[in-house]
Amino acid sequence: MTTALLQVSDITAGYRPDLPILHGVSVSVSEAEMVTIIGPNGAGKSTLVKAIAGLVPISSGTVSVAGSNVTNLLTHKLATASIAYVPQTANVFTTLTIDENLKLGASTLSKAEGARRIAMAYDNFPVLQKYRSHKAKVLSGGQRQTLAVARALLTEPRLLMLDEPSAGLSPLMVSEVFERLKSLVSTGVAILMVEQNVKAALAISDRTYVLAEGRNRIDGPSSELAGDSQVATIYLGAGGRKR
Amino acid sequence: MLQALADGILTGSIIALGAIGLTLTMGILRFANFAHAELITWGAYMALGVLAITGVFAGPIGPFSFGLPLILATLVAAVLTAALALVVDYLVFRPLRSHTNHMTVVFSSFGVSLLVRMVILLIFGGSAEYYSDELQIAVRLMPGLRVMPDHLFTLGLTLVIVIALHFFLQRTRLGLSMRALAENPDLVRINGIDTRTVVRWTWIIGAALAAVAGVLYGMTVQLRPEIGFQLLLPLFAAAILGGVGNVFGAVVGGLIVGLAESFSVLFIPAGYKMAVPFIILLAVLYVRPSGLFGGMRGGAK
Amino acid sequence: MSGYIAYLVFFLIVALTYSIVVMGLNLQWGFTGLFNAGVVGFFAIGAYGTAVLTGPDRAELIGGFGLPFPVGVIGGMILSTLAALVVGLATLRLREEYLAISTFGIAISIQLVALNFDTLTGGAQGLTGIPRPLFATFGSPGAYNLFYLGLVATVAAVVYFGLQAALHSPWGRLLKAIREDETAAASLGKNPAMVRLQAFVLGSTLMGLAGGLYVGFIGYVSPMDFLPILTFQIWAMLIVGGSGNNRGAIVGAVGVWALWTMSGFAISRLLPVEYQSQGGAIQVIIIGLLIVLTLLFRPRGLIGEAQSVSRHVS
Amino acid sequence: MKKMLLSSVFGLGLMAGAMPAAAQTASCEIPVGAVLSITGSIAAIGKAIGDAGQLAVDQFNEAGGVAGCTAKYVLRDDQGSPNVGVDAAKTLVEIEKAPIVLGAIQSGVTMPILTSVTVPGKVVQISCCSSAPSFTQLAQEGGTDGYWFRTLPTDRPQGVVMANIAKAKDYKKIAVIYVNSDYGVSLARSFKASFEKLGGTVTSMTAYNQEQASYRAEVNSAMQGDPDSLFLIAFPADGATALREWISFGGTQNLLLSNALRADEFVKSVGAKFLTNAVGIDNAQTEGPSVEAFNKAWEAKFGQAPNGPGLHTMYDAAAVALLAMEKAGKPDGTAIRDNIREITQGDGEVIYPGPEGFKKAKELIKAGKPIRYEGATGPISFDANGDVTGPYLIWGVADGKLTTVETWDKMRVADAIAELDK
Repeated sequence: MTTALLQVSDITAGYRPDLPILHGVSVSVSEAEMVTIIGPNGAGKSTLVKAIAGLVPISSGTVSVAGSNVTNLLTHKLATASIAYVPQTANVFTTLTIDENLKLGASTLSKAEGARRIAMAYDNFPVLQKYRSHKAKVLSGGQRQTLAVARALLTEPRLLMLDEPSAGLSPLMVSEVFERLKSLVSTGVAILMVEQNVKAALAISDRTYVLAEGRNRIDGPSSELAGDSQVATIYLGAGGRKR
Repeated sequence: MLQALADGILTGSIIALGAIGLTLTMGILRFANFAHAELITWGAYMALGVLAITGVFAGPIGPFSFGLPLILATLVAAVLTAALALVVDYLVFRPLRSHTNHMTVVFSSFGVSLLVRMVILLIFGGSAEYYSDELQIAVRLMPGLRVMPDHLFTLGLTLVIVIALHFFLQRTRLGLSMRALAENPDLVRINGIDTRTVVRWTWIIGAALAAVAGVLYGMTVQLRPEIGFQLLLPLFAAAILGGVGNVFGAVVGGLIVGLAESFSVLFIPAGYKMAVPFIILLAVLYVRPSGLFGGMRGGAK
Repeated sequence: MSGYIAYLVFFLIVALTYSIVVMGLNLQWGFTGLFNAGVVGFFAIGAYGTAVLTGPDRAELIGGFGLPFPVGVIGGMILSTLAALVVGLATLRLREEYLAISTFGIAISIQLVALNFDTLTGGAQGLTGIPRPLFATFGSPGAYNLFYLGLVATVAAVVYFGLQAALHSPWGRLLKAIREDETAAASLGKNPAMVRLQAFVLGSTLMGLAGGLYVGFIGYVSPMDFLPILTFQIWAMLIVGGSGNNRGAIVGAVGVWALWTMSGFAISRLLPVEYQSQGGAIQVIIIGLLIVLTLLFRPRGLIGEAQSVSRHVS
Repeated sequence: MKKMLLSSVFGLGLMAGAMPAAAQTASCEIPVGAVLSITGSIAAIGKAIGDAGQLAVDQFNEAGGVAGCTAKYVLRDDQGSPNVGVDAAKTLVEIEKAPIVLGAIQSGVTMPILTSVTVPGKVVQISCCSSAPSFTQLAQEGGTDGYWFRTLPTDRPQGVVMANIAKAKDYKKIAVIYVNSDYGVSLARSFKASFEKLGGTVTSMTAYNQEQASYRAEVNSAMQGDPDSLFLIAFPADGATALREWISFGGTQNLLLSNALRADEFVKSVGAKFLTNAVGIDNAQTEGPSVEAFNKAWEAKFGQAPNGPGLHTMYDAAAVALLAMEKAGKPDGTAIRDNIREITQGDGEVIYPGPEGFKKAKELIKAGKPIRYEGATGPISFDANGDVTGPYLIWGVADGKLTTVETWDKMRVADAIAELDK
């Protein structure tokens, strides 16, 4: 195995230094691999991707991308680290138009290059083209998700991080979104995705990490975990212990 | 009646200019800056200082009471006001922004406002000053309506600034980033934009507009260290009425507040005029807290 | 009685009156995180309310009911409460900034009413000859001032212990919880907006109480007593003393007022006459710097937040 | 409670530490306290008023001091704020041990000092400048115990004189713009009553609040009703703003100006060319040897004529206080109070301002002979309420300078009032 594209080693992180949410979590993602993170509520799944994105301070441990250390990177330098990130909620600017949302996503690029890639995005996602001069607040949940992903891809990242892309979507939409993500991986983009829907996550991804209470519990190829009774135990057990 | 309308529009356009800066900082930086009024005063006095130091009086242009020196002084004042805003942000607001209670920043702006006003008092003294000792006589346009050329200039300049700012916010990357920042700072960072730069530019633009408003205001009234402070309530009323963060709204809000003040004098004693913005403010908060046109962010928590 | 003692008594009457205002503000800011930018307005309402209710009847005035002093003070408190309700209800469900702006506005408006509604407030002339409670009972002004100091100190003590008790009650713990984590408090089924409103209104009522005591002592009230600078002074007292702590509020009131009067004294002594006109500005700058520097470098003030409160919470 | 006790001790320590000088050196210095607005809205006139008090004290010391000691002028700034003023007065009375407090300027500051410091402390208070009628009312109700005096007349006679002047100028419809303070309100009311009695019309009474940046709304509402003249009752800074806006918007230049506007600063700010048709009033007498004596001394010291409100009256306030103290022989408020009328009324030898005059007064007092002080404002006589009626001067502006147009002596003022009251 070559060096991982993303290597998260033993990080401790939390909004306040005295109240860590993650306690020594490690995750790795290889090139063109789709990795999902699952776990019960309060496991620290979202905190993990936020910490990688520099939105939650890391107090110990390291994050590196393609061998270079990006621990506690300033969030606006995500793009230079070849990472794109789609948050779970509020992932588009509802007061801006679709076009403006995309322009903002291209602001690290030159004007001409930005315009070229935005045009490509419109080709790939015709629904955005249709609403390009509308405020993003008119979009449905799925369309917003599409916009957010399209925006994230403008910088042509090597790693795309998504926080629960299926949240709040109809089953039909979920499968559509997942299809699209799968085809992305086939173009060489690695994906690290937080997912609530265990079944779907295990079905789509190459590997899966199960977190609980801010710690690694199990990980391995998704196909193996799908049949693992331990996964269910973690969900139930953690829920039971949490009171 | 006609005169009250004209006066209201004039006062309103000055309130509007000040309120644009306030609404931008309030919307984008997310705090009610009580010291914004002092940026206005500071700008007005800096222009006065530049006039006093250079001392060149090149004579007024056309029908106006001012000449090239004041225009140049205004540009210098805008730079100095932006500098003050950046220094204050660096020394006071930025360190406090991480504070758990975000109202601490609002409160500190209250203290800053006091400090700036008193420093102006120390430097320039408390007595009234004028850019020009010459009195400009109003031109009678029609029976019951007199306007001063300076006032028409003020109105025109306000319009130009509003249009320019509108294009800036709509058409440039920086303007786009500012609007985005008002909605969701984290998402702006995720998009690869350094919000610190955007914050700095917001201060620069807000402060420069404050300085221009200060000079225009100082041209129509007398300069004293309290001029900005007395505008504070009208500014807040205008910004909230128009919707926080909404530039166009701030202009309409400013005009409404100015007209309301002006017309109120026809019905209530002039002494209560200063309470008019407060009444408007209360009414907006009770009826439509997000303002007439909605803001970059609503008033609700 | 020596001059220093006489002055000290006078000084403490004023300082302790302010300490009641500061404790009211502490309830709003220190314990609830509400920024009241119009402290002076609520103080003024209490003062005018008391003056109108207790003052002598005069032909040109609406007021002058000649009521007993305690009735007047309570009346003033009720008026402050109502004013606080008006701005509080308007901003109840909005971001806290809106409360700050509204309180700033109400202070200005109240000053305008004081200045312009002359049949009620005496306008710029103010209301004169307001009876000082039990003044005739005491032979000398010195003795009277001692009595009044006792009265103010007693009221301040009652306010202090009353507030301490309230803060250690379930309601006080709820306040603290809301300040620390509003969403969590809300999820416990408490209405944070309503609790905040209660704290705001109660704090404003205390300011009204202090206004009544002030009028009882000075025997005169005019719009000039309630300039915006007083709001800054009160804030400086709270911040320097240590917000979130009522002992800090009292120490801050006495300390900052001492600093203020002594700096005035020093300026009149030390500055040559030609620079005296700058003296007032220097005094205010000292207060402003005190506020900003304390916030930046010693956010807990002289006496930090009382640990006892947070112990109950956690 | 313990904390409070502690802090009082702390406060006491600070006080004692900060102010030892006053207690020790006062062995033979008699403090003459003054509380004036050196800063704040009327700072423009406050500083010069302070100088006038200083001048009187210096001259008295030149003449050999007061009651066997040196008089020490202690000026405190009230910042135009009552609580600061009261505190300043309290330190003057309790710590400096001043038997006399001069001031304040604004009635809003003077009144609380009177009711909460000087009257309870049995200290004489003489104001140069507070003209509100409420002091007369308080004195009539017995609230001043006689410790209250003022050296400038109340506003009523001023209103009467101005009404007569307006009539003489043949103004028919006058707009009144007045500062919303005790001074402005009472003068405006007195003028309106007098002018209407004389057959004129007051088209509007517009109050303005101090220290605003603009008075356009007030000016506009005053212009309603087409007045042929304007009576402006204001302090110099705000007055200049209001008048500039009045003139800018085409208001009449038939102007009547109140006493507080007699200041070079006002003329300069408005522009002398707009004031050629303006007449103002001031409560001073510009003729007679006693006035000359003051004017000369002022010019010698400050290099310019004593133009400005309150200078003459402040000087007289200080001089009257010092002479009464000399007569009383001790720095005691009650004794000073009882001697004030002794040195201003009766048939004693006339005393003029200046070191020679004060020297003469001291000798006469020593010899047990009566004196009568005629001051910078001419003869002074306090009535039972501590008020004076005084002579007036009418001023105008010519060649950019303040000039005196005519004078009204006390007889003429009294006649005019009597005529009106008929």
